[in-house]
Amino acid sequence: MSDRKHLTREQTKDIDENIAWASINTDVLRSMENPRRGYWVAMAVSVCLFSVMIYAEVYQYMYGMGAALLNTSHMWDLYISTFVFWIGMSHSGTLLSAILHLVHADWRKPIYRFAEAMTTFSLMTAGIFPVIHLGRVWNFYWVMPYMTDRGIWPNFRSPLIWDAFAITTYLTSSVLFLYIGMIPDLAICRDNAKGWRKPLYTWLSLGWRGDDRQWRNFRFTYLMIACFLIPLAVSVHSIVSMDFAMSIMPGWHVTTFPPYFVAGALYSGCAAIITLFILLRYFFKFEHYMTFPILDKVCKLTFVIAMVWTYLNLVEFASVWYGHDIPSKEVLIAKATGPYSPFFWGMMTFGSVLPFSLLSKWVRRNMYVLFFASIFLNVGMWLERWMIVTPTLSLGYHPQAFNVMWPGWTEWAMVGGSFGWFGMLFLIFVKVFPCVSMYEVKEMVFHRKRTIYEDVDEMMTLHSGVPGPKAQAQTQTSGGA
Amino acid sequence: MAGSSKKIVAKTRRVLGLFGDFDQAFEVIAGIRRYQVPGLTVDDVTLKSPIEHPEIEDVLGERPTDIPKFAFWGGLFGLVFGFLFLAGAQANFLVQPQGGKPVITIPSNVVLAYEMMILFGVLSTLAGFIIGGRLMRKSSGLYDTAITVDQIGIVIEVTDKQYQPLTELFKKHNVIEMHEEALS
Amino acid sequence: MSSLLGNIFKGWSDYTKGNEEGGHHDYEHMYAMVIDLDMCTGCNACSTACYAENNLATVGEEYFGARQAMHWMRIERYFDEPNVGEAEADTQSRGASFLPMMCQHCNAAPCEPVCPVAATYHTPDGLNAQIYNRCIGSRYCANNCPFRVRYFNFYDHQETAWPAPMEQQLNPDISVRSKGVMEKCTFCIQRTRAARNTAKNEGRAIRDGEIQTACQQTCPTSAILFGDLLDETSAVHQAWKRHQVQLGKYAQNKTNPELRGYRIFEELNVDTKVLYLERVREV
Amino acid sequence: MSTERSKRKPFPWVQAAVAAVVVGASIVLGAQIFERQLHPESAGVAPAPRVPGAEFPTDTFAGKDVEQPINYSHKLHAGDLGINCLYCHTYARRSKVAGIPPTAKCMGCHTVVGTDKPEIEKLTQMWQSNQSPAWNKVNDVPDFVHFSHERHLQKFLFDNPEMDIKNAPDVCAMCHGDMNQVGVAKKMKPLTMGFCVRCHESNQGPSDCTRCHK
Repeated sequence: MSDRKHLTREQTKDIDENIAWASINTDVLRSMENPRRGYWVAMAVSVCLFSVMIYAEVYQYMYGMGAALLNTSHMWDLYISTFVFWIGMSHSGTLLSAILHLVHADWRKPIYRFAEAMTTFSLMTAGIFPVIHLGRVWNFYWVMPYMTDRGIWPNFRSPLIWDAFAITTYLTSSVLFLYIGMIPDLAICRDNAKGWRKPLYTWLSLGWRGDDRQWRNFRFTYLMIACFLIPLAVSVHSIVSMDFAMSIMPGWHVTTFPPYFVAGALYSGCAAIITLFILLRYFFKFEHYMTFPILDKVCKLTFVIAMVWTYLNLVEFASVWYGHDIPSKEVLIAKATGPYSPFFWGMMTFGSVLPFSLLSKWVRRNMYVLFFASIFLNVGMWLERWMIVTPTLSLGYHPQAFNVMWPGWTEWAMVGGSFGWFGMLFLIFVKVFPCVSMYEVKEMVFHRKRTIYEDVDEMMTLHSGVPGPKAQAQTQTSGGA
Repeated sequence: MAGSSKKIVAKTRRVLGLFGDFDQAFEVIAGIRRYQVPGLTVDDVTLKSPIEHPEIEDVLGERPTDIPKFAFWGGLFGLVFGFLFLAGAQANFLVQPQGGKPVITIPSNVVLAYEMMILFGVLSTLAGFIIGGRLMRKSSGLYDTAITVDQIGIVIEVTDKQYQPLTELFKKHNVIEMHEEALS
Repeated sequence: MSSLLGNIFKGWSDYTKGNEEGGHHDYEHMYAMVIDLDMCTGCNACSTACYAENNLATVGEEYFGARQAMHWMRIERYFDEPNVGEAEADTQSRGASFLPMMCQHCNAAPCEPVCPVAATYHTPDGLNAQIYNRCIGSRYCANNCPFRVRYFNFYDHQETAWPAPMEQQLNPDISVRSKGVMEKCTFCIQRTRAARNTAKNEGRAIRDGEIQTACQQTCPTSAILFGDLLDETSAVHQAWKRHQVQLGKYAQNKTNPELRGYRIFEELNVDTKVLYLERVREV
Repeated sequence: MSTERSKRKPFPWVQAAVAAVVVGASIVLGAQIFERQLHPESAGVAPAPRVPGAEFPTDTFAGKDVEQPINYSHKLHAGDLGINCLYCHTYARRSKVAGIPPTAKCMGCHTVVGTDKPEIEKLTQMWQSNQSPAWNKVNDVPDFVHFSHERHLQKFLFDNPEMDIKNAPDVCAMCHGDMNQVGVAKKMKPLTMGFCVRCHESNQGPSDCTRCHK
C-alpha cells in the first residue's frame, strides 16, 4: 500500500481507497511530532520577520504615523491594502470547507483542514492591520460598542465599524468551525498522546467518544455553521469593499466593488491553498492524501475564480469608462499610465494572464512550476489591493491631493512581518493540531471503496459468478487494519 | 417509557463489543432488531464509530437532534437583539447629526444586525452541540482507543439474563474484543 | 428602558420630521463664510493668523516638503496659462489667482458618517466639528474629504514647534493636538464660544460681526466675511442672498448670470457653507 | 424499555433557567452600577447641600489627600468661620478658572489673626520673602476639557432666582463636594466625563461636544 508508484503525476484517483485506516492515523500523527531542521529554520525566519514588525511598530508608536511616509493625500497605504489582502486570503478556507461541504465535493476532505486554519490565521493577521494603522493605537478599543458612563458609542454609520463587527464575527465563527471540525481528530490525538499533549487534547476534545448521538449532532452542527459561514464570508469581504465603495473618492466609489472583492478574496485564497498544499505535501510526506488529482481540481477552481475576478475587474473599468465621470476616469487612466503603471500591469499580468497557465496539464501536475505560479498569483492579488488604495489616493477631486508617494520602511516591515506572524501561527498549528482531517479522509476512503466495490461486485456476480473484491477484501481488512 | 405490563429487571452490566467492519456491526444491530436477544431493542444500542456514518440513521432509526432549533433561535435572537441594541445605542447617543444622515440609520443597522445574527447563530449552535451531543460530561469507562482508529463499537446495557445471548450474537459476527463493566 | 424606547421613537420622529424639512437637525445657528476672490491678494496673512490663533504646529521644511504640514487655511495658486513662458514670466503675467482653502463645513459632510468613533459630527451651530480627544486616527475622514482640508498629526510637534518658552504663546482656549489626531479648520470655534458667553452674560443674542474668525480679522483687504446664515440681517446672509446661492442645493438657479458667487464642488452634493466670489478679469 | 436513557439525568432546565436569570440580572445590575458609578461613600462626607431648581449630582469620589505647602483647612475657614467660597476664589464668577487667592488676601487677616500658629508663620515667612505658596492641584480635568466656572455659577447661582450669593457653597458643592467638611482640600467628586454628562442631561445642559472640547 505504501508503494509510491501510483502517487506520480499520472495518478488519476483522488485517493487510494485501499489505504489502511490505521496508517492514516499514524501518518498524520507522525507529522505532528519531532519537528525537523527545516521546521526550525522556517520558524526562525518567521520569528525574525515578526520581530522586525514589532520593531517597526514600536518605532512608529514612538514617532508617529509619519514614519510610514504617509502624507496629507495618502492617509492610507500598505496597511489597508495588506489588510484587504489578508482578509481575502481567509476566504479560501470557507470556500473549501463550507461551500464544497454543502455541494458534497468529497475531494475537499484531505485538504480543507489546513485551508480552514489558514482562514483563521489570516484573519488574525488581517486584524492586526486596522489596529496598527491607527494614529492612536492605544485607543483602538473605542470602536467596540461597549457601554460607558460617558454615553458615547461608536459611530455605527462608519464602514470601519462594520468591518470591526464583521471581522469579529468571522474570526469567532471560523475559529469555532475549525475547532468543531477538529473535535473527532482531537479525540484521536488524545488517544495517542503522551506528556503535555495528553491534558491538552483531553480538554480540547470535550469528551468525544464517537457515540452515534455525538456524530449526529456533530453532523448537524457542522452543516449549520457551514450554512452560517457562507453568507458571512460573502458579507465580510463585501463590507471590506465598502470601506472604499461607500466613500466619495473617485476610483473607490464603484458599485461593483463588493462582488469584485469577494471574487478576489476567493482567488487569492485558492492560490495560497496551492502554495500551502505543495509545502505540506513536500515537507510532511502527505503524498497519499494531498494527491495530484486533488491539486488538479484546486487549480481548475483557481482558474475559474481567476476568470470571474478578471471579468469583474474589466466590468469595473468598463463601468468607470462608460460612466464618464471625469475624475473617476482620470484615476483609471492614471492607474494604467501613471507612475504606478508598472504595478498595475504587473497585477494584470499576474492576476489575469498567469492563470491561463493553469490550463496546461503539465503545469497543474508540476509542483515546482505550480509553486512559483501560485506565489505570483498572490503577488498579483496583493498588487491589486495596493492598486486600489494608493493610485486612487494619488488623485482625487482636488488638485491638492495630486501626489505620488512610496511606502516607508515601516510599512514594508509590517507587510513582511505579517507573513512572519502568519507563518509562526501556521507552524505552531501544524505541530499541535492535525493538518489533515483524519476522520474525514477515512470517510472519503470508506465511501469511495463502498461505491466502487458495490458496483464491481454487482457486475462480477452478474457476469461471471466469481465473488467480487468486496468479499475478498473482507478477510483482508479484518486482519490488516 | 417502559410499558407497565413489563416487569423491569435491573440492568447489571454494560458491554462493549468491538468490530472490524461496519457490516458486521450492523448485522449485530440487525440481530438485535430481530429480537435475537430477548428484551433488547435497537433503542438500547449506542454505536461508537471512528467516522460519521450516513447509514447510521437507517440502522439505528431516527433519533432527534435539536441543533437546527438552536441555530434558528440563536440567529433570530441575534438579529432582533442586534437591531434593538444598535437602535437603542443610537437613540441614546448624544452626538447624532452626521453628514445629513438620520439618527437611526437603516442600512448600517441592517448590515450590523446581519453580522450579529450570524455571530449569535454560531454561538447558539455550538451551545446546542455541547448540550445535545452530551459533550463535556463524564461518560462511562467503556471505551477503547481502537474506536478512533478503525473499529466500531457497540455499547449495550444488559441484564444478567441477556448477557449470554448478546455475547453469542457478538461472537457470531466476529467480535474482535469485548469489554464490560458492572453497573452500580 | 422606557427612556431608551422613548428615545428610539423620538429618534424616528426626528428623522421623519427632518426628512420633510430637507434636513435632520434643529440648527440654532448656521455659521457660514463668504470669500471674495477679487479682493484676495494671496498674501497668506490669513494662514499665518490661523497658525497663531489655533495653536497650529509649524512642522519645518522637511515635513512640509513631505506634505505632512498642517495648515488649516492654505492659499492655493492657480494659473490661467501655466504653459506660457513658465520660466521667465512672473506669476502675475501668467494670470495667477489665489484661492484660500479651508474646511468648507459641509452640511452633508462626507467625513462625518465614516468616522468610526464619531469624533467628527455636526454641531447645532451648523459647524463640522472635530473632537480631538475622541479621535483615534483612522484617517478615513481625510480620505473621504474631496477638498483635502483635513490634516493629520503625523508626529508630535510640541517640542519642535514651541520650544520653551514659546509654549507661553499658545492659545489657552484650544487644545494642543498630539500625534495621531486629525485636525482641521473649526471656523475659530473658541471665538464663537467666547462671544456666546459674553452675549449670555449680557442676556442678549449674538450680534452680527461680533464673532470674527482669525483669518477674517487679519485679512488686509477684508476679503473674508463670517456670520450666521440663519440671521437674516447678517452680512453673510445678505451676500448669499445677493449672489443667489442657497444651501441644500447642488445646482443653483441664478436669474442673473453676472453674479459671481459659487461654491466649490457643488456637484458632489456635500452642501458646503463657504461662498466664493469669482475673481473679475479684464478680457 | 430504554433503561439506559432513563437513567441518564435529564438536562437540568430549572437550574439552567435559574442560572440564566442570575447571570442576566447580575449583568444588568452590574451595568447599572457601572453606569451610575455608585462609589462607596468612603470619604465619610454626606452630600448635604442642595441647589433648588437643579438636580444635584449625588456621585462621590474618595480622593486621596494632597500634600500642600500649608495645611489650609477649608473646614475652618469656609465651614466654621463661614467665609464665602467666592471671597477667595474670586475669579470663579468671571472666568473659566476659579483661581487661587493671592497671598495678600491671606495676609489681609493673618497679619493680625493666628500669627502664632506654625502654619501661619510659614505663610508669613513666604509673604515677607515675596513668595507664594506653591499649591498642588486638587481638582484637575484633562487639558482638552474646557470647563468654565463662570458659566456654571451664572446658571446655578446668579441666574437662579431662588439662590443668593450666600448659597455659593451649595453650588460649588455640586462638583467639589461639601468643602465645609474637609480640612485640606481633596477631590470628592469623580469629575469624569460621565459625571459631567449625566449632570448636563438632568439639568438640560448642552450636549454638544464642542462646548467642552475644542
